[in-house]
Amino acid sequence: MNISEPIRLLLFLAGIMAFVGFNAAYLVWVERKGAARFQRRPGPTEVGFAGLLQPIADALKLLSKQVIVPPTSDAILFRLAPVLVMSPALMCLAVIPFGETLVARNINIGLVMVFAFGSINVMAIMLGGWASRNKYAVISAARVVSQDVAYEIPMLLVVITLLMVTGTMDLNQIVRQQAGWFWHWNLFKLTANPLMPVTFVIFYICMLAETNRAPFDMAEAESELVAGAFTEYAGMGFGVFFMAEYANIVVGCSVATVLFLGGWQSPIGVWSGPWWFLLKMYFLVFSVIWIRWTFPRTQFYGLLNLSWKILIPVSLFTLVLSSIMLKLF
Amino acid sequence: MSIPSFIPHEKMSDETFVLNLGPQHPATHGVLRVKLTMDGEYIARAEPVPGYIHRMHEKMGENRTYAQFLPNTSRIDYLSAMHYTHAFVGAVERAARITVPPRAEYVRVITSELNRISSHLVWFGAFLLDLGGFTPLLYAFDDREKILDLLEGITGSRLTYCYYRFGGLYNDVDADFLKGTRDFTAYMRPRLDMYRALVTDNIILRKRLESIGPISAEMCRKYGATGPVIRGSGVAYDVRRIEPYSVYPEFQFDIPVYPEGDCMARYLVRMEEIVQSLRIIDQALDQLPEGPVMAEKVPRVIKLPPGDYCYAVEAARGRFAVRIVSDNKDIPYRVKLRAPSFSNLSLYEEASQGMMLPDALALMGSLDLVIPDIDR
Amino acid sequence: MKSPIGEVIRGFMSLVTGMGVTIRQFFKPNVTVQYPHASLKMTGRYRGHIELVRDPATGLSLCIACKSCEKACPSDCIAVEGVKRDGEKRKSATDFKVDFTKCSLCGSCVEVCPTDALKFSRNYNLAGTSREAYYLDLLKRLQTENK
Amino acid sequence: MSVSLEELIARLSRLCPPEASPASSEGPAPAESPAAPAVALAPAPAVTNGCRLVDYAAKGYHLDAIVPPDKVVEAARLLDEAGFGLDAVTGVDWLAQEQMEVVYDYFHPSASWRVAVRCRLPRQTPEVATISTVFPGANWHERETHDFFGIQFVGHPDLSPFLLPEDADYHPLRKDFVA
Repeated sequence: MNISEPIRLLLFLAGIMAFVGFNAAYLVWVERKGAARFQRRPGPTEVGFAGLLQPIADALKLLSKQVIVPPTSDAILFRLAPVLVMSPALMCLAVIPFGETLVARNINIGLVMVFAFGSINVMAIMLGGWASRNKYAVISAARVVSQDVAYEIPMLLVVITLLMVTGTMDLNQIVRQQAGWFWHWNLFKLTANPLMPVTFVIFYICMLAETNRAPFDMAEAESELVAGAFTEYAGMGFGVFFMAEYANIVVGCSVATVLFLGGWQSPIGVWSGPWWFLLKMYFLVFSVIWIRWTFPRTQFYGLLNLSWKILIPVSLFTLVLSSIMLKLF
Repeated sequence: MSIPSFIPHEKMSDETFVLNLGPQHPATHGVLRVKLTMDGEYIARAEPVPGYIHRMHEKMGENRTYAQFLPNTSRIDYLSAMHYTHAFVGAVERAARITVPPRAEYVRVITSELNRISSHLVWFGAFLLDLGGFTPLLYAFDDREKILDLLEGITGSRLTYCYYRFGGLYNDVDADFLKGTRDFTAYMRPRLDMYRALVTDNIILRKRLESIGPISAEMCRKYGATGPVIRGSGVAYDVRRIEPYSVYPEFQFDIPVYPEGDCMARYLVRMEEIVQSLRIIDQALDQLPEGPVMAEKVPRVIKLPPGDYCYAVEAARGRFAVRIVSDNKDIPYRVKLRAPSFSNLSLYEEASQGMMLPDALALMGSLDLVIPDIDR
Repeated sequence: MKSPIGEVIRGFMSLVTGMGVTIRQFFKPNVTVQYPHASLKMTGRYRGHIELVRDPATGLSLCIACKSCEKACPSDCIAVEGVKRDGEKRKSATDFKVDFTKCSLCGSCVEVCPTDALKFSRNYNLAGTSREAYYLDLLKRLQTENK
Repeated sequence: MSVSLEELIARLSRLCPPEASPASSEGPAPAESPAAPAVALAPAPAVTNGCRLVDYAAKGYHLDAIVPPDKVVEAARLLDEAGFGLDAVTGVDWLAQEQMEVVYDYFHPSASWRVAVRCRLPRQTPEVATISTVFPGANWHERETHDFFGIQFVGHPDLSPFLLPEDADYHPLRKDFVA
């Protein structure tokens, strides 16, 4: 293509922003429709065909509401938190390869970048909870931090296991390695590490925990902490947090797709392209929704115990196993 | 070293803060306020503050005739209205020495047990909601809707039935109801298997409920906690067995008892009670006699002989007792309503000490509180 | 049986079972009815607010203004007035008002009525902007029904 | 039941020695007199201390013990030892007799026995010792009874309004209460 690099980059960034915005809005619709189907209801039907305009109506409603900043809160941090929560999702998507050439900025340490920025949204939720100066919000903020610390470790251990298999941090390179039929995906590379499906499950669980999704939605936990860190937020402040949750799910599922499910590679060896990436990613997103509407919430200490007592030992084991396999073969 | 689910009171720090749970909070199912003194996420003291929807039913009872007070009884615990009406009607019948025709008694049992199932289903859904599971609520409401349709068909009302009368029933059941109830019991059993697969066996739920919120049999006795709470603590106390009323002695049913005393035990007791209620309904439908549903000699204006009269029933939440003191007028001198939720909640302060907030809410959910029942 | 690995695997399988239950429900038809577009059939004994029964012969009310309902009402929301017109054996109602804001739909009035002059209406979707909208004048409602 | 019923009656009877006329007409079967003409202003039967068996089918409880106010805690302790649980505490205002009655209902978790213990207090100074030291569950019931009747439970940890608004200084179930 003959477009100069800066313009290409700008176009891609605009595209990513649109992609994130669209996803955040319409995943709410998907979630509501999905939840409704699991519960055998029709879900939103009134605004537009099959309720398709519902997210827009909701956004307009939220925008038209007053943004209330509680007088006792830390006004600057309180306003900063919603901004901060959205940005990491955008940053991460900049390095995700949607297709072979469809990537905003392919850098050779893309994986590091994703995980570096991936944790910022947790900080934003903590800030929001802390700045609200509400007891429920502060409890939620404390929960978010300990949850994040606990789940970052097994997640990174799993990623290191994977890195041993791939040998590169370039995301596009990782996808290219998984070309061919679906048994070439990292998920099924049993010759490199027979526990590869287990690492995927651990990664998936950690992703759920990092994005504060049920059954690990300790931060929001509406039946315990009302709305947790978001209790004091009104109008679009709350709306941004809400959208960020979905944006982060998209990021998490994208990373999982790239790392384990072969990214834009076709499972049958031909017709590879971005559509495969989207298909796989949205399947993962659907499974996230599916899980949310099936399980009750875990206990807070149960969640930490799961991480420290099961996930970290298992991921350490896979790491050791992986290195032994690497040495032997 | 794992994070403890419980900190004994001696080990609490002095740096506590007060957290007002309610009167408007998603987990209190109504307007109950719990004043929590917290050490971090651990509860140092939980002090329930009821009374936000106190309506003084007992004073209303002193101001109106027995028949006029009857609609009130359905509105104390709106989820098990049948049982409450049964207790009041039973007390008046006991005092006025009215014999209820057998068909009416059988229908009372059928409707009471249907009401018990619907109440347990609401509890099941709401309890899962407390634990963060949404979907079971909708499934439970789907089933409950079938019961409400059945009961609406004969009583004309969906929640505050007011179906029993002194000496019998408001009106007879029809063939549609009998067939619908048969279909319902056949439909409900596979649904319970589904609940088992979806909820009961779920590892997350088990981890959340097992050995959480233990209540000993001794504590139940000292606080007067009854119903599924005391049965979840290993005591087979059921008013239907221990002070048999109506035609309950005619039926074969088990009293589910779990000795653990934790939230899971109370959960399992209620799920098992649904099965037993279905059993009772099936038997009652098989044995349902023909005949009138209203006693013949019921005076138009009821005047009870002087004295006091008690009548207790096993409501969905435990023992509900009515004590009427009469002074030979057509209005009661005093009506005392002994509400099970009141006693069940009174042990909360002791039972919840040292627990973490989510567990304390699981404990509160497992007590199955109906706030109007506490406040009356 | 109680090995930790076995427990983890069993726990994981219980989660998969749960997801199997919900996905089966996912493909089943809806159980809800979209209310304004469709509504359920009312049951025969539904207890709405009360309504006067029309005498098919005369088109008038059967009420004899005996005030039994007024006395039976626990909420004190019925007010009946009646006169004995010339040439008639019984009184007839001149005024029958129900304060529906106080009514608890218990149905005592319908039960005590000696002439079966009262019935329950099927009117369930009530909404109004003022309290006065629910001070129902049943005689007037009967007349408008006649027209 | 750890104590036999005869034993329980004997022990309860020791707490409430019948005062003047042990063989009063109310003694053997108080429920058997529904035809008693209610001409007197005081409709309740004349109160005599004592512990008697009553007909369950007619009254809904088995044992009726009327004890002097100072023996209430002792009765509670006795029933606690016998394995009873606290059902409810409530009051009745006998305006015509210038008395307040406190009723303690007990149930037994494994035997079919219901016991009502009651005592009469002077209406001007209704004071009785709390039994929340024996049954912690009595705490709430006594608070409620204090709310509704203004009965003072001496030794109770907290008698602030419970179901009534927190600034309530009235007692709505008293017969002379006007809203």
